[in-house]
Amino acid sequence: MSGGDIKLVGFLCNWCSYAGADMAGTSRMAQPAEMRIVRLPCTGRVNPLLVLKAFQEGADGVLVSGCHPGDCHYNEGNYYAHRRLELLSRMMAVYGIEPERFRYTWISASEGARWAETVTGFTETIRPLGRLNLAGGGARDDDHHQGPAAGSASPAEKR
Amino acid sequence: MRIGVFVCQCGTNIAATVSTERVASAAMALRDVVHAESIQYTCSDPGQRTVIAAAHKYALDRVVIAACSPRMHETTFQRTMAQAGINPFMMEMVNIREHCSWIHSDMEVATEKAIDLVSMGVAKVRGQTPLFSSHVPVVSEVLIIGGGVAGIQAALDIADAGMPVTLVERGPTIGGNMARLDKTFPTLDCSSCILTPRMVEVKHHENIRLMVNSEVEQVRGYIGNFEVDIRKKATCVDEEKCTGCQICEQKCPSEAPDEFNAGVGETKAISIAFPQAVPLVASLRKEYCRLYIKGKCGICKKVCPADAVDYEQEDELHTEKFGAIVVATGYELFDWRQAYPHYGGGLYPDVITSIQYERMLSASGPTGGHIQRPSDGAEPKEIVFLSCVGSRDESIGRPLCCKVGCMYIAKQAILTREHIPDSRTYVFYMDVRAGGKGYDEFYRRAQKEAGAVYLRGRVGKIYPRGGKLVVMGADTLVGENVEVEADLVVLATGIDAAAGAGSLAQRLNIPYDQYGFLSESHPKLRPVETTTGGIFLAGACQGPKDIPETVAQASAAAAKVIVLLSHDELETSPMIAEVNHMRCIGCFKCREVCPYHAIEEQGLRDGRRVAVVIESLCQGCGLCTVACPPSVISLRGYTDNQLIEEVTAVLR
Amino acid sequence: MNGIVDTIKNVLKETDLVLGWTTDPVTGVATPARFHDEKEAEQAVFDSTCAHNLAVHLPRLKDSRVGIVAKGCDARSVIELIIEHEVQREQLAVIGVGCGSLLDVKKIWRRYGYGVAIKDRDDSLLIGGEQVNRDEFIQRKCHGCLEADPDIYDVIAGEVTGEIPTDTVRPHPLHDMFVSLTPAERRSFWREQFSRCIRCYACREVCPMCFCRDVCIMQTQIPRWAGGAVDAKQSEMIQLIRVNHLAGRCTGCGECERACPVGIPLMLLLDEQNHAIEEMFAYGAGASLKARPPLLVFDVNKDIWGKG
Amino acid sequence: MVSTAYSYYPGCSLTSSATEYDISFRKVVEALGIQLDELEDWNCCGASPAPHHKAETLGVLLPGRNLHIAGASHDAIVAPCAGCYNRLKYAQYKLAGDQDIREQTSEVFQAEVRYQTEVLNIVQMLNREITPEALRERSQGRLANIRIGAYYGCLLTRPADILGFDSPRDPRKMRPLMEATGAEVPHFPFKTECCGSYMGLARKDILLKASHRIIEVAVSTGLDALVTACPLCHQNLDLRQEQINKAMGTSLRMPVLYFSQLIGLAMGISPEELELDALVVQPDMDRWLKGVA
Repeated sequence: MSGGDIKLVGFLCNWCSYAGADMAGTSRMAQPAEMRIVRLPCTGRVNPLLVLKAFQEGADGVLVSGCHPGDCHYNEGNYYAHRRLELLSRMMAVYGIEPERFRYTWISASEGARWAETVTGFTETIRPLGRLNLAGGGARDDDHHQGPAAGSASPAEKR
Repeated sequence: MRIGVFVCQCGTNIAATVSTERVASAAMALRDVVHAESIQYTCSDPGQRTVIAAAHKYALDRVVIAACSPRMHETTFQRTMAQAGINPFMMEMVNIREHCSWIHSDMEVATEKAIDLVSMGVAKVRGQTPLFSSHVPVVSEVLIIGGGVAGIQAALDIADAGMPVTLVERGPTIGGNMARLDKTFPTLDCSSCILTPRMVEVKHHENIRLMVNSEVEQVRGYIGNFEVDIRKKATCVDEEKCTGCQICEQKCPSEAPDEFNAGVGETKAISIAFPQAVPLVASLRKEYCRLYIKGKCGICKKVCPADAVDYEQEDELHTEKFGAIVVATGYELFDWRQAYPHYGGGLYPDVITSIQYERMLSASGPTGGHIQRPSDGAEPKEIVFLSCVGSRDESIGRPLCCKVGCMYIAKQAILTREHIPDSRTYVFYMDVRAGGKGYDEFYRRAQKEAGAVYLRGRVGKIYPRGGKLVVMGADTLVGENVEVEADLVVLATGIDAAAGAGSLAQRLNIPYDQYGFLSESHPKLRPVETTTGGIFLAGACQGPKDIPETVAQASAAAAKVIVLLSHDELETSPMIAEVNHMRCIGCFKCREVCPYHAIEEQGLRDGRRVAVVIESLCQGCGLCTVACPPSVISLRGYTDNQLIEEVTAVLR
Repeated sequence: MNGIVDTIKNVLKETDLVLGWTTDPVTGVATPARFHDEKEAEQAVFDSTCAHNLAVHLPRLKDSRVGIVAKGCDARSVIELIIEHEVQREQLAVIGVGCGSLLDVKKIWRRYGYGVAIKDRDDSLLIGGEQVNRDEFIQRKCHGCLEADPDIYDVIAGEVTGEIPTDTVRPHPLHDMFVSLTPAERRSFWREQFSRCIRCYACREVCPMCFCRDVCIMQTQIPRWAGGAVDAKQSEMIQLIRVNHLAGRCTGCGECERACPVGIPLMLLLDEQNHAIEEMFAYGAGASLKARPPLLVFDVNKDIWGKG
Repeated sequence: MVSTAYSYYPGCSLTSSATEYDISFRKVVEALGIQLDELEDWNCCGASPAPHHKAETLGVLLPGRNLHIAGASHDAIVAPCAGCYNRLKYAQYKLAGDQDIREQTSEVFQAEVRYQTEVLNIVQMLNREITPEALRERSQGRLANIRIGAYYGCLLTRPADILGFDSPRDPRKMRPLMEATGAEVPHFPFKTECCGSYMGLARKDILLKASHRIIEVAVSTGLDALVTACPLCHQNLDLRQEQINKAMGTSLRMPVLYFSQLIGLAMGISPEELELDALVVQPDMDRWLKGVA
């Protein structure tokens, strides 16, 4: 992975934010290189599980971006997405993921500069947090072997 | 599985910051990739030929093209695939230009990122299956809602192209607002003289079926295949038998407000809206009829020589199929009374609206073309026009411009001088917006020839004093308050969407704005389309417009309809949702979130009720896939597994 | 007892079967039962060992006219199932029972031996003849009780309990500890918890809102959200799926945590989510028949577009 | 019987140039059996100059202090002067919505500022204490001989989003009680027209012109009196009516009553008790009350 140790995933809707990211490219707006963009038809297609899966598989930050309210290509997609994503962002801390690692935003096709700023800001937020290591990194098998013994000691006792 | 990866150099656009050779060789290491190469300009003819040749040579069944944005060249390469004998959807584009080479300067960093992006593309295309567009048959009949000049124009254009048209009008006659106008700007030609022949043409056109007194109740279906319930309201008059002789109207003892004449004068409970009405058929309004109020009358039935009056008549419900719908519901004038208490709020009889004035100007109007003060019937000498009443007024929450007010004030000022040569007219205006052909000249004519005094400023108050109306305003050019003593004040009221436009939009599933104006799909490039396929807009239902614009848009909508219906079948996008019926639990959460009502319930042979996607309605947003608890709806081209693989590929 | 037998007999006149409880002859505590006729109904009981949420059976009895004995918490599930069209209100007869909190039989058994005699009468709990502090042995889920009496019923058996005093509502026993953890500590906390998961799916099986049953995505390849390996990562994904799928639907009945054989504090996750939903949408699943599930609707005017 | 206790903020006008407003208001309130507690140690509301002072907060601090004092003992404060009412509402609005100002104010007061006391003008308060039906019952058509018009001026309704009292263009809240007096209340188009306000100090010509028109339209509307709830309007329309006539060369006569005086008359309180003789333009009380026992 290039551009530092962290890995960022962006889920972008095809009509607004992906086009906004294109616009940033066409305008040659320099951006950090950690972001990997996945194109989707709509933020309404973003399953919260997909975000969580990305964290589990090693993402250190996930950004979802779609059309501004009222601008959705599918009229209503981002309204539903907003509710789903807002709930997800409130649950991040419960899952043990720093809430800053997840962000959703609305960027239109004409807001290339805004996309570049968003990526830059987001990357700079995550860099100091470092790797997430949600699933225990490469220690998948270790987890398995630790078994009940590790779990039986309650965290409260450990503290 | 045999995947080919083509890494475009895009001249130096990509190659200057991304080592395309290294990307290609890294791609070779990815699972199922059997060929990878770097091409100078992949989108060029030679570039595409290289791809096609490699596809044949390596027997490729899937292709990844790492180049520019898919928004740029996805269709180009889908066509290349077709030429190479590969299903066009078995190709994935990876954006290493806009999202990589153009935004990074470090070759190492950009190359590594490009490799990541290619591995994501390969992972995604591995889960891709061939997709095929399907075809749905198209019903060739067209529904037009609204019989104003927009509906008339669209109906005639489409009917002339040979397609059957049903024109549904809510009122008793077609003609709409234009039929109420006396003259039209800037040519001052008679409105009726140009409109009524078109109305008659509609009536007699073999491809047009006219349904007046009718409203669209429900719309089901989708582009090419709408199913519409139309209610034809009972009018107590048999349309076939009525000859339009108007004897019933003459004998009817029940007075009723005259809506066509905007309340200037009265008409009867059974009446014909105006002499040139099409169809020329009487209709009875029960709410004003003595028979229905007092239970005793029946005169109209007795006097009708054609035996056309039928008190037992009932509403008829028609269900028809249409391939396309044109909405032409037009506008109505803003009801100023609540918003402008300082203009008397309707208390002063001699403060009237411009359409009421227009009816007075009309020779066939209720005053026979004589301008009269409503309070005493006297001929007014000092007449004040107020522009922008309910337009461009932030203080009452209506910032929109009515677009026609400036011009029709100029017209009415000119006509006033013709009707009453010794009259004096004053116009309070905000700006004069005269941006059409001959428009500016026309408004100057009002000043020069008709002697209209233009005062730039809003009117703050109107109040009665000694039989006259004092109009208090400001002349902002001079910077002084102005008071005009008027005999008659004419308000150029703003334009609203027709009553009920919003609820109709909901039935049609098309968006509309806070004023009830229906929203076009794109303000520049798709001005007559809506976001729902097969439904088009014409005229002022989309926003304030003058007659030429309305007619132009109506013809444009007609052209779009003709293009659509010139095919027997419609090709639908295959990138849509699909339900795995075997595993659907029938919870129908998908149906609740679908913006297009594209999901319907279907019974299976084993008795289970499952969700089914109506392919021609689905637009492929994927909302349903997330709402589906067992994830048995997949969005073709963006399946859960494809996205999981794409994400996992880069994080490994 | 409490007129439950007579009530069920009455309801059976208009239904095909009634879901209720009977006493297990071996252990002497309540176990779920289906009553089809008057004779079977003679065996019906309702006492403080009737912990199970019987609503879990309803989605699979769509074709029958069903009677169900429901406590306050169970009734919330019934309401939510009606909202989601999994149960037809007309097909259903709800026998409401007032509940004054339930006993954690497993805990008693662990302490005093399997099958020990339990006598729970008006504020005195006798275990094997010995009087003990009842508070110590009530179900974890009763601490967060939202509803002692059902909000939906056709007939009430016995007496209602009345409003729950708010001071008795306690958060999850681990809540205070959990909220004091940093995100990184929470990560290890969950990793440890889920490393004990044996993938028995009991949490899913007892959940009335998990009605996908054999098509549940926890176990499918298409899509492949979770892998088959029994390890902390995959088990965590399974719970993430559950939590996500229960967003705005979990009525907080606590059955998943009660059923978990290895004692994973699943309600920590769901309580937090329910709280967030309550905050965002002023919505509590199963609180009202008229409500619309908050993630299946939106409100252009009220939804706040703060972020972005 | 004491129904509600209001904190009463008279302000400067009601203790000097408009004592008849104060007296008539107290009389009406007394007749309604309402307890009125004059605000202890009240200070200037800030009037017109304070909000324009360089120190922006002055316009909040002055009325804010009155609110703060009232808040300690009362749920609602009534300010019959439209200007005072306006300033109190403004302070409340700023204190509720602007954290900076709230903190600054609290710092000055050396206590967490209390600003949530309900602020009422006289029309609001009387509408709350007596229904039109009840007033009609009490008045028995006492004022049936006259035609009156409400004159709202500006401070009572503007800015509407801060005051939230009545429409700034077409206020109607005085009408139900006015009609209950038995009087005829025709449409008066100048009910919100500017009276000239405090221009009397700098540009009296503007004021005289503005007030003249109000009187003129009142006369041409056929009114017997105007009714107002603002001491400044009253001063311009009543006190200056002779000056107006002189300057404009007219001989108009239009009595201008305070809202409280009108309600008092309807309730059967004597004109003397309501200090009607303090008006410059005297109403013809004999005609007004003709036939009234």
